[in-house]
Amino acid sequence: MADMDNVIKCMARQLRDGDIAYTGLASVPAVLAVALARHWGVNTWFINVAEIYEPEDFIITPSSGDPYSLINGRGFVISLDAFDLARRGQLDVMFFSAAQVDRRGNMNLSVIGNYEKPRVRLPGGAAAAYLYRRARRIVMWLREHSRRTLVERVDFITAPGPTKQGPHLTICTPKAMLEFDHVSGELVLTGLFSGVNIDEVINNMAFKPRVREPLSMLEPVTDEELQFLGRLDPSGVRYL
Amino acid sequence: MADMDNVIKCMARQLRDGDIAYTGLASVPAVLAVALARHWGVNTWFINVAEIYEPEDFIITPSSGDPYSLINGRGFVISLDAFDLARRGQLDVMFFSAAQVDRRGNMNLSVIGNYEKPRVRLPGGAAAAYLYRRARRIVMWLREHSRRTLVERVDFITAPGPTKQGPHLTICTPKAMLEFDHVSGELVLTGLFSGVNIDEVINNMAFKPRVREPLSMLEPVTDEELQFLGRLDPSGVRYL
Amino acid sequence: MARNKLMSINEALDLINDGDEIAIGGMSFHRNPMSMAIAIVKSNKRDLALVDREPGLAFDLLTISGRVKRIRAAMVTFEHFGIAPGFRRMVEGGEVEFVEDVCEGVMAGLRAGAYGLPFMPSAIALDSDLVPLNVKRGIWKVTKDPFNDQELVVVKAIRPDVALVHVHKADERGDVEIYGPKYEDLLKIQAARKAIVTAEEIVSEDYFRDHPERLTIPGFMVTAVVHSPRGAWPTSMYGYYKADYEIIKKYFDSVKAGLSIEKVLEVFTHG
Amino acid sequence: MARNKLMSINEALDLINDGDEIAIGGMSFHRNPMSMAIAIVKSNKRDLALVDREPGLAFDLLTISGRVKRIRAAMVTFEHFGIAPGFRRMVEGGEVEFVEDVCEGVMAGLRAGAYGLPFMPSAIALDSDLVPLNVKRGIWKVTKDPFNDQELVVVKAIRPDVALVHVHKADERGDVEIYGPKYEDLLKIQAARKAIVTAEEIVSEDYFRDHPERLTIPGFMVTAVVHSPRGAWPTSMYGYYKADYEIIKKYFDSVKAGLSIEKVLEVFTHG
Repeated sequence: MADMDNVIKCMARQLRDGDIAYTGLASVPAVLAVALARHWGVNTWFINVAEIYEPEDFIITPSSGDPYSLINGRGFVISLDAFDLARRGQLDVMFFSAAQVDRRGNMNLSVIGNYEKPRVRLPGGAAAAYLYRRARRIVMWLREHSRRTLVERVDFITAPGPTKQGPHLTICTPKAMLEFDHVSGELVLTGLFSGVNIDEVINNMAFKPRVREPLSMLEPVTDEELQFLGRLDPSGVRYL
Repeated sequence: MADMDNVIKCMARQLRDGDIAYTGLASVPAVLAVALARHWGVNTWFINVAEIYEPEDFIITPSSGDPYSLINGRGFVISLDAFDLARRGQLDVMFFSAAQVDRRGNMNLSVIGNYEKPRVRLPGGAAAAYLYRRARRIVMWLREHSRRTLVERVDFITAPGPTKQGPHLTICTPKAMLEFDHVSGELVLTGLFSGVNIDEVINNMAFKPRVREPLSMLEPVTDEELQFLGRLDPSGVRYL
Repeated sequence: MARNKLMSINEALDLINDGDEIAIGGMSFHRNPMSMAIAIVKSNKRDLALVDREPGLAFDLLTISGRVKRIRAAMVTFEHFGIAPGFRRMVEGGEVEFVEDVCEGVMAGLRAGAYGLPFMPSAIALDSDLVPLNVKRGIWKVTKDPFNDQELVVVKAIRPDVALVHVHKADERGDVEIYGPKYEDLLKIQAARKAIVTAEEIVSEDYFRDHPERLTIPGFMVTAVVHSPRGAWPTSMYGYYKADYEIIKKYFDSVKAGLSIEKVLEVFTHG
Repeated sequence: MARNKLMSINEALDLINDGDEIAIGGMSFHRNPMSMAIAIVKSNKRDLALVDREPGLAFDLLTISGRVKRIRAAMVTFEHFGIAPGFRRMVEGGEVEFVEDVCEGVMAGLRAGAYGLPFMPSAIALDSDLVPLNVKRGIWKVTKDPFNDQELVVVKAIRPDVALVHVHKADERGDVEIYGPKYEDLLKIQAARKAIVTAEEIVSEDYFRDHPERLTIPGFMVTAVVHSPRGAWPTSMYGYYKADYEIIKKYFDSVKAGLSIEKVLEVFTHG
C-alpha cells in the first residue's frame, strides 16, 4: 500500500450524495477518488475533461483525459458546459493538485523560481485561475507533504486562495488533511492519518498551521478498497 | 400569376454561386427565392430558422420555420451558429420584409403610429436590429408598392439602414427594384418590371427616389418557374 | 443513481411561483411546451413574465390567459397567418407589458445567463430606436470595447426562474434527447434556475448508455420530468408529428374574434 | 453542389503562411491532428504561433520543430508522464515565447472569436498573478461590469489564422462528423479564418442526408478536407483506436534526452 491510496481515500471522503464533481487533466487520483466514493455508494454526478458523462466503469491509463478510460458513459458533456455550470455556481466539487500551496491557500502551477527565468517551468494552471474560486468545494491532493509543497508564500499565484465567502478548500496529503479556515483566512490542520505524529506533520511544512481540535483520525485504505483501486489501475498510474 | 411570383423571382436573381443565405420566420417568399435560384442551378449554401441544413426539397406550409417543410437536409444548423457566422462577416445574404422602409433604408417592424400607444402593434424586428447591418447583402421584399410601405421616414427605426460601408440592400416590390446607394445614402430606383410605367412606380412612393440609368428591365416569372413555385407551394402561402 | 425526477404535470406546476419569469422552449409552431402552457392557463398562477426569442402558440396562449403581466421577445408572429393575435390584442390594449427585444439581445442575454456571466457583448445596431428604450428598461447598456474604445451594446444576463421545454425522450434522472432543431433551448435550460421538461417518451436507464451520442441535456441541469405524449400538439414535434395548422388557424380566429380564454381553450380539447 | 474541398496534405499545407497563428484541435493525447503536425514539422514554414487550451502531443512536437516562435495555452502537460518535454525545454531555454493563459481565458477568447464579438467577459480571479501579465500582453483587460460596476477580467477575441482539427468523417463539401468528445474544436473552426480538417474517412454525398443527426460542422465553415486514415495516431481517436502510450512514452523520453527533431520524428515512422 502506497501513500497515494490513503490520499485518494481522503479525497473520496469529501464527496457527498448529490454532488456534481469534475476532474481535469493529469488527475488520475481524482478519477479514482470519484470511483471509490461511488463504490461506497455515494451518489454523485460525474463529469470530466475526457467529456464522458457518468461512466459506469474505469480503466486507468496515463491520461485522465482518455475517453477510452471511462467506460460506458451516458453521453458526452463537454468541458465548456462544465465550466459554464461552475460559473453559475452549480459545480459542487473540483479537484486540483499543485506544485506549491501556501498558508493563504494560494496555489502555484506556473513556475518554481523567478517567472521570467524559472528554475522549473511548470505546466500552467489550466482551470485553476477560475474554478479554484468558482467551484463550491475544492479538493486538493499533494503527493508530498513537505516544506517544498506546503510553503509560506508560493513563488507565483497561479490561482488565489479562497476568500471569506468561499469556496471550501480541503487538502489531502500522505500525512494529513488541511482545510481553509474562512475566519482566519489560513489553512488549518484538521486531520491526521493514524500512526502519524502531529509534530511530523507540522515540521514538514514551511509554515506552522493552527490546529482545529479535535483532530479527526483519517482512516487508511482497507484491503478491499486497495483491491478496488488496483482493479481500476492495475499498472499503478496513481503512483506516478 | 400573382405579383408575389415576380417579387420572388426578383429576390432569387440576387443570389450568386457560393452564397451562404439564411431565411427567417414568416419568410415563405425568401425560402421560395432560394429554391428558385437553386432550380436555376445557382450553387448556394442554405441555412434557415427551421434549422434544417441544405434541404433537398421543399413543401411550403404557413410557417417558414417548419422543419417538416424542408425535406431531406444534410443536418441541423442552429440559428445561433448562423448568427455567429453573420457577426464574423461571413453571411452573404439575409432576407427581410418590413411594414415600412424609408428613403434612408431604415426599416420598421415595430409599430405603426406612436410607440407607446401604437395604432398597430407589429410583431417586432427579430434579427433585423443586427443582421440588417451585419449580413453582406440584404434582400428585402415588399408585398405592396405603396405610399404606406415606402415612406419618407419610418414611424420607428427597428433597424437602421445601411451605412456607406454596407451592407448592400436590394428591395423587390411588385412593381420595381430599389437599391441602397452608398454614395448618396439613399434608396435609388434601379429596375422596373416590364409593362410598369416609371411614373406609376414613383407616384406610389412617399418619397421621390433618384433613378439609376439605365434602368434594368425585370423579367416576370415564366410559366415553367410558376409551375415550379406552384409545386412547392400548392396552397399559395406565398400570396398570404 | 440520481433522485427520480419524474412527476405529474400538477407537481411540476407547483415548482412555478407567482411572479416567476418563464423561458418558453421551441419556436413559432414547433416543439412548443403546449401541455405545460395549458396547465398554467388552467392554474391560479399570477403575475408571470415570459421570455423567448421567436415565440409562437404557447407564448400567445399564455399572453391572453390573464396570468401574465409582462412578455419579452424579439418577434411575436403567427407567420403567414398574421401578427400573433393574443399578443396584438393584449399589447395594443395595454393589458400586458411588452419588452420589445431583438434576436441578438435575447441570444446574448441567454448566453450570458447560461454561461454564468453578468453580461454579453452584442452587435446590436447602435442607431436602432430600440437602443434608448432598452437602455432605459435596464436590460441593455451602451459601453465601450475596452480594447479599442469602440461603442457597442452589451446585454444583461437573462436568468429566468423557470424554463419549460418539450423534448423527445427523457429518463427519470433528467437526461434528455432532443432530436433535430434545438433553437436556444439548451441555453434556456442552463440559464434558468429550474428546468421543467415534458417528454414524448420516458426511456429506461439503459437508453443513453446504449446511445450516448443522443444525449442533448445531462440530468443535473433538469429539475423535473413530466411524461407528456403529444405534449407539443398542435405544434410540430420533429420526427413524431407535424403541426396541425387547422387547429392553429382555429386558435388564431378565436382570439381575433375576442373569445374568452375558456372558449379559446376548447380549440385544444376538441382538436 | 459546393466546390470540392478534398485535397492532399501538401495542398493543405500551402494554406498555411509563415507567421500564422494556428489553433490545434483535440486535447492531451486524444484526437490530435498528428498527420498535419508532422507535415508542418517537415515543411519550411517559419515563425508560427500556436494556441490551444490543454494541448498535448501535436502541440509539443510543433514546439520543438524550430518552426514555432510563440505558444499560448492554459496547461501544457503530458499528464502522468510529466510536464510536456518539448514545452519545458523550449520555454526554459527561452527559444519559444510562452503566453501562459488559463482555461477560462482560452475558452472566452475562442468564444469571442467564434461569435464574431470583440471580447468576452470572464470569471478569471482578479488576484491571480497572471492578470497583470496578460493585461500587459494585451490579451486581457480589467474593466467594470457596466450594469453593477464590479471589476472583472475581459478577454480579447482569439481569431487564429488556421485551425487544424482531426475528425471522424467528412465529405468533399466539408461537412464533418466528430464522434464523442468535442473539446473546443467547434469554436476553433468557427474562430479561425481557415479551417483544415483531416478525416479518418471520406464519406459520400449521401452520408449526412442519411444521418443528419451526425453532422457536427457544416461545410461552409471548412476550407480544406484531407483524407488521413489514422491521422491522430499515436493519440486516440474515440470509436476508432486507442492512444498508443508506448509511442508517446518514446517521444517523451527522446525529447527529454535532447534528441534532434529528425531523431524524434523517427518515433512516429517506426511506430
